[in-house]
Amino acid sequence: ADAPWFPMKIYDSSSGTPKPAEYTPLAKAEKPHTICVLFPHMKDSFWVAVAYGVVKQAQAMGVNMNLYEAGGYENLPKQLSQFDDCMASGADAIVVGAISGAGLMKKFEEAKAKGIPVVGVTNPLPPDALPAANYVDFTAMGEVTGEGLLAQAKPDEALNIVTFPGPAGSGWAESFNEGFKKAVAKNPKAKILGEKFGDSGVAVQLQLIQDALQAYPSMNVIWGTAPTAEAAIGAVQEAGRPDMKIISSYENQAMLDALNRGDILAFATQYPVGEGAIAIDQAVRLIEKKPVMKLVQPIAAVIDKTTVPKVQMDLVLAPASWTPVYSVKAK
Amino acid sequence: MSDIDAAPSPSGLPALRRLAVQAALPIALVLLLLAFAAVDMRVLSLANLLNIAQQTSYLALFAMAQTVVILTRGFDLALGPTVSMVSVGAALAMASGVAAGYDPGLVLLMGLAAGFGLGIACGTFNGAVIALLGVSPFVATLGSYNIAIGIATTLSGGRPVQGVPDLFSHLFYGGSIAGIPAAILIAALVGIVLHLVLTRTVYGRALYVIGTNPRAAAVAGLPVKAILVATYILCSTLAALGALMMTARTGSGEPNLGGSLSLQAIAAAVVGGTSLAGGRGGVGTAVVGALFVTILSNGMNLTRIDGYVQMVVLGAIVIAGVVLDRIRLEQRG
Amino acid sequence: MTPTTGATTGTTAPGTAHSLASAARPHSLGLLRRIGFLPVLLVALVAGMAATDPQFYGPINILNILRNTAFLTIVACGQAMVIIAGGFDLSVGAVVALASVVSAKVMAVTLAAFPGSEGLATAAGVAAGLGAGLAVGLVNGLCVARLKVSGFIVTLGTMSATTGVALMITSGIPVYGMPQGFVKEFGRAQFLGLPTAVYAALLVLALMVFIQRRTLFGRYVYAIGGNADAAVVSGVSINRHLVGTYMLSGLLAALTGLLLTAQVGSGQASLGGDRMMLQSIAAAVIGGVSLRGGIGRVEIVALSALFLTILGNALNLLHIDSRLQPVFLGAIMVAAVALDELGRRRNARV
Amino acid sequence: MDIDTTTPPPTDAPLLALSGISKRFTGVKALDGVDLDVKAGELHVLFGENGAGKSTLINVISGTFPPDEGSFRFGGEEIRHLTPQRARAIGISPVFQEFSLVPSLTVEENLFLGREASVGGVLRAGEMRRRAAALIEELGFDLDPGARVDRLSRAHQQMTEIAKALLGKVRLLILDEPTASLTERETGRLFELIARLKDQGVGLIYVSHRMREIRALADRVTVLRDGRHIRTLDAATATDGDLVELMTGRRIDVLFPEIPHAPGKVVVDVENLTLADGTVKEVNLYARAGEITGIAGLVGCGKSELVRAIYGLEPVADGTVRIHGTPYEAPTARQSLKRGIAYFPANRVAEGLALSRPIRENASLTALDLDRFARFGVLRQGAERSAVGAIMERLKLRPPNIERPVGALSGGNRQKVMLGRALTRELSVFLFDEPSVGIDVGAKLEVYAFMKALVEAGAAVIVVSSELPEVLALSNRLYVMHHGRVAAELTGADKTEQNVLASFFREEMTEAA
Ligand SMILES: Nc1ncnc2c1ncn2[C@@H]1O[C@H](COP(=O)(O)OP(=O)(O)OP(=O)(O)O)[C@@H](O)[C@H]1O
Ligand SMILES: Nc1ncnc2c1ncn2[C@@H]1O[C@H](COP(=O)(O)OP(=O)(O)OP(=O)(O)O)[C@@H](O)[C@H]1O
Ligand SMILES: [Mg+2]
Ligand SMILES: [Mg+2]
Repeated sequence: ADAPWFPMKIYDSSSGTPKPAEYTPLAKAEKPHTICVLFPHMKDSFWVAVAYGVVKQAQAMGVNMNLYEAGGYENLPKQLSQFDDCMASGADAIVVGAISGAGLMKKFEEAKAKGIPVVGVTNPLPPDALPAANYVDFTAMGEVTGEGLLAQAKPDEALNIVTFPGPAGSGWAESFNEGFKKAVAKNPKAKILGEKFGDSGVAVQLQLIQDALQAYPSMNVIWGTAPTAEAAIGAVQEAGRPDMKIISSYENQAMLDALNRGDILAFATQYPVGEGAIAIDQAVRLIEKKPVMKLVQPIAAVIDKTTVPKVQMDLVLAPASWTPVYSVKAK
Repeated sequence: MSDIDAAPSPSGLPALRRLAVQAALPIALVLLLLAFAAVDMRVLSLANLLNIAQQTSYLALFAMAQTVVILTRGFDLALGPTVSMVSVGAALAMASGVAAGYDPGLVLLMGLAAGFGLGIACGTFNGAVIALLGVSPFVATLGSYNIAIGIATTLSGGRPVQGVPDLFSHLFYGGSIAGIPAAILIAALVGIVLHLVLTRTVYGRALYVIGTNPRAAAVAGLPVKAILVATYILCSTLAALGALMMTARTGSGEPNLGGSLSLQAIAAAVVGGTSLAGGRGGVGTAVVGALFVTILSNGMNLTRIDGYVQMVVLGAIVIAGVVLDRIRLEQRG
Repeated sequence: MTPTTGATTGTTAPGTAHSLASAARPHSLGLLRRIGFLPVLLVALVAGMAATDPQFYGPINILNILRNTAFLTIVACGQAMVIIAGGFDLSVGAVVALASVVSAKVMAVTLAAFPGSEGLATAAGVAAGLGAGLAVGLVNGLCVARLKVSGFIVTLGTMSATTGVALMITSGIPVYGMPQGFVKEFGRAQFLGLPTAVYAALLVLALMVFIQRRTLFGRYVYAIGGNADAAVVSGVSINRHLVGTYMLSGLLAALTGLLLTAQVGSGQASLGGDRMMLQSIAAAVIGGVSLRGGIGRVEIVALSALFLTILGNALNLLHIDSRLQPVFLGAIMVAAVALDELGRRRNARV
Repeated sequence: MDIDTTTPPPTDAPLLALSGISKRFTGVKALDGVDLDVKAGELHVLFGENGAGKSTLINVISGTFPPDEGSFRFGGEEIRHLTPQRARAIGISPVFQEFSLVPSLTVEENLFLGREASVGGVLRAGEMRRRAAALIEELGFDLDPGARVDRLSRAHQQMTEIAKALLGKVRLLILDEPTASLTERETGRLFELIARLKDQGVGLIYVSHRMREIRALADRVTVLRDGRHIRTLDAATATDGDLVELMTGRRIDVLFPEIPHAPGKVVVDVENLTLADGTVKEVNLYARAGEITGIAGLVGCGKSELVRAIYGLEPVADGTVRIHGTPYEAPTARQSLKRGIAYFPANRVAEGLALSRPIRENASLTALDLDRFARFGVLRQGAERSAVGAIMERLKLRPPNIERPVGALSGGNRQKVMLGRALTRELSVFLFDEPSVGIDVGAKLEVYAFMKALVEAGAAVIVVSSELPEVLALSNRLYVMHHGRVAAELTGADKTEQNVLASFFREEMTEAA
């Protein structure tokens, strides 16, 4: 209904240094290939958005797609098994949102040995792990949000920040946090008071925020995951702290609504729908041995009140009416 | 018992029926495989069967670890976090060894020492708290669950630890003998040894008696506390071995590797027929349970059943498996 | 009854004196033995925190502690009843999630169908949420009672299944669009300075204390957990009461789900989870509920919920690295129970 | 009066009439066409070996499980689909062999279990407290209604169980070995009570392995064997010999064997022993090789604790125990076995046996540290099988299959498995706590014969028993304990029932003074 997704502005990082480019997928696959897609989970609208891109693109290109989710970031062994199952089921290619890029390296080698092309999507991987991938570096993403915060801060304003990066040990939480800290370190007025890791559920984050409001009375910036921001809205209202700046390190439906209501300052996006779609195209190109961009990096952006009208929203989130499908049959 | 079992049972083919009930779980396994194969023949392909065997070997190892403590009426909630901790610890040790330019053999030894050392430490903690301080296994292992998670994430900084040498991965994962991958070989070997330990040694005998009647065991002069401590150490050591194998499989130390393994392993053990009331079960029940769970999820993946539906089916099957086991026992009397 | 011989009366008197004496011995430690070390630890923790950090006794912090204690208490009360009856309910965390998404969905749908009728939507949502909890509890109870499978396994199964259903309903995406009244008046409202959840917990607690001490159901739960065979031959119908405990646990977990939903303002399949499940069992066990069944008091369980909540809060206020927090939490939890156990052992006759 | 007994309808029909009752368990026909009738005001003894089916019959009568076949009339009415609730409602009150008590509840709560006074599901605590107190008072039991059952001794638990059966309307009282853990005094109380109940027209079914009780109480005796009804006799005309012969199928003349004592060296020497929990205070006692040393005493006098302390199961506060002259400090069960001390607990189910494990494993359990059964921690199962097999053959285990789980055995045979442990290793001291609780006359004789053999082989045997005739007959010297202390030591001609009882009273008198 909206504007077409492609050509989409991206960075081509195949050579190691990002170069601005545009991505345009193939119109149709030569044959109805079978592509296996592995996600860490489908428990939030972020991964649903990636799935949306995957499904739409698979339908558009006329390939078979089966999607498996591991049920959460704590289930690496399950993703490993699912990877094995994908290879055993005779998939032509595998698209993987890795729970741990490092943890899947052996599987990537096996797939390579078996001649099954693998594409990495959304979650970062060790360099040159795969013949094709598309993701934003999480550290870079964290940096973007930090820069977004600094850009919005008044010149003399002291920023007392507590970060809520997400679950300790997930990898992505740590990377986000690191990037964010790197960015805000550029402003001497910005201080990190504390880092509160915790499961990225609203209830857990809420408890952390409530405690942080007590533990750090001078805190005036809450930076964290989307559920953190969601939980923070209510907690901050209750604590009577309308001055609190809330920033989310990634996007979901609630963030968009909250931004529109003015409850949060900003959130970051990496265009997950676009990532999903590009991954399918990369997979088809690998199967058909067509030229493929080795590392695509969507241009991560901070969305705030001023930029929200300019953003192509159907590259950020799946439509609210869309319910995930786990398999696509080529017509 | 068979000598007094001669009286006819009400059903037509008593012997056959009895056999069917006794071997219910293995039969169900085969039927399950066939049912999945009917949807997708690839389920029965050699590659997939090997795949199933390999996946089972990890879970079976963890289920065996749980089984030994379940035999004593306990369980180990900390098994998963122990796996994470061992994975991170071993990877860090090996990475530092590689960085220091040590000989590959030495690096390997460092990894094994760190991994098993952490596992044994964890088991000693669990065992000591349970046996000597009299804390219930639930609380004790919930405590070490938290502690191990904390250690794993702190040691690793929350990130995968890279730099696991190839030799290690080859030994515990990539290698194979006669086409059989290392993981299967190791699990089979451990299974056989553990089976012999449980059935042929004084320790194994004591384990069953303690699980059946701990007071009687104490009155009969068995060193109940020492055996309990040893059992928790055995459990954590098996977990550490599994963790090393999984670390070889991932090629990196993963702070989240254990995740939800604790409950999965307990479920596998119990579905296979290990009794949470203690004193009943063994290597066989652990392996059958692990096979059951693995085949189920492999089959559902290959036949493209939605993830959420899989969770519902898995839940129902776990219950059904245990019901089947109960009927089997009842019939045996 | 008239004493038959002098000799008999002669032996009765010292016998009675003896039992009085043996009753007197534990009496000095009776209070401690009955309630355990937990209250002592709790007081020590509170005193220590109050001395080190004035933020701790700030009104808002206390409010937070009470609210979070309330959630845990409600779930733990149900969990405690199941454990006392000799079972285990691993599904509570999943039920919290299910109740959350079901109620949110029903509210959103009702509100969409009858715009403006917030009361109706709220009522329908609450009923659906609690109903979902009861339904899971019913399934648990029936499986345990009829199929004679251990509660641990049944609820392990239903935990997986319930989580699956909750995720199927939401497709993983939080459910928004519930009546503002539900959120404002139920979740974030306060009466006399205390959040609704605290009142709900107090009410539940009072009710549960009454049930445990004064009702047939409570008595039978103790009896079934204490010795199921004895209960059977004494004419207690086991199945009905087993189902009852699981339904109660499901209901209370669902209630917590509703309160959490009202507080966070959306239906989330991520509420509850393994964490809530483990915490509820920990609260019950640390609160003196025996995993072997037959023993435990909900008021002590509530104290232990308070203890656990304050402990978490204290670690945050003390600015302990959040990666290291689990280490402290685990060690303190084990130490608390070990102390209790050692104290009990010193008192008890072996 | 709280024991509410309604007078039976004035008919000649028996209160209870069973005909052709059969019950199968997996693999066992526990009851096979049993007929039984009990008249109002009659005490009907069920007599039979362990595993004859007595408890099973009682379970059928009290609605615990339904019979497979047969009909059942009570008070002239045909009864079908009996449940425990209904059985109690129509006045059938069982006192079970395995207690039907909930350990974590109080005496009072147990008394009313299943029959609580309540309004709309809410308990009426006051009323129950009153009724419980009245009942206990009336029975004359020394029971605290507020005490938790798991803190009571077995005797007090037995009293609770009996009180429970007598609460409410009783027309048929069933007592399954009620005196097995009672001592003389409580037993006396119980017998008085039984007499009163009979006067009130209550029918009684009574199971016991003690001939003396059967003599004293029975109106009629029904003998069961292998689940079959053998014969019902009039107690007045039947002799002990007849009964035992009917029961076992062979003639047994003496109930206690003649044991020749040849006291040798002092093997166990207890000096000034006081236990940490105060149940035993300043006890001096010795036991010699070649004799049986008996310990008698009232319920809760600490006699069990004394031998448990010698074996190492109870913490000692003060005093010394010498074994073969060497002081033995901080003993543990394991060390005791190594030193040649064996202990046979009173409660075989709770402390003795792992019921679901095979007989073989249970019998060899205390000898696994020996090279004979294990080398370097590896079991020698062949040696074990043949050794245990030989031992069980010697003890005449029935059925003789040593691979069956112990739980499938009758009480007497379970005791044999315990005794078998004594033969798996070299031992010189044997501590028996209530060696004949719950086992039938035939099995008792075998246990006594076993002790005799031990003494003849020069072992020191200590027997703790609440059954006075038993300790009197078996022991060479007898200690009488009272309130944790030794009240008297009796030997030779002094060793009489009179003197034992008198020593209790002497103690009372001096204490009162
Ligand atoms: N629940 C049961 N399941 C299987 N077998 C049983 C069960 N209860 C009793 N039996 C068997 O039935 C037979 C009769 O047992 P029962 O307990 O009635 O004997 P008893 O005469 O009371 O013996 P005792 O004198 O030892 O009390 C025994 O062989 C016993 O093993
Ligand atoms: N509930 C209780 N609390 C404290 N002490 C108790 C309790 N019940 C019994 N005792 C004490 O424990 C001691 C030992 O009791 P126990 O009945 O085991 O002794 P016993 O001599 O072995 O008696 P028996 O073997 O005849 O049953 C006694 O001093 C008794 O008073
Ligand atoms: Mg019996
Ligand atoms: Mg005793």
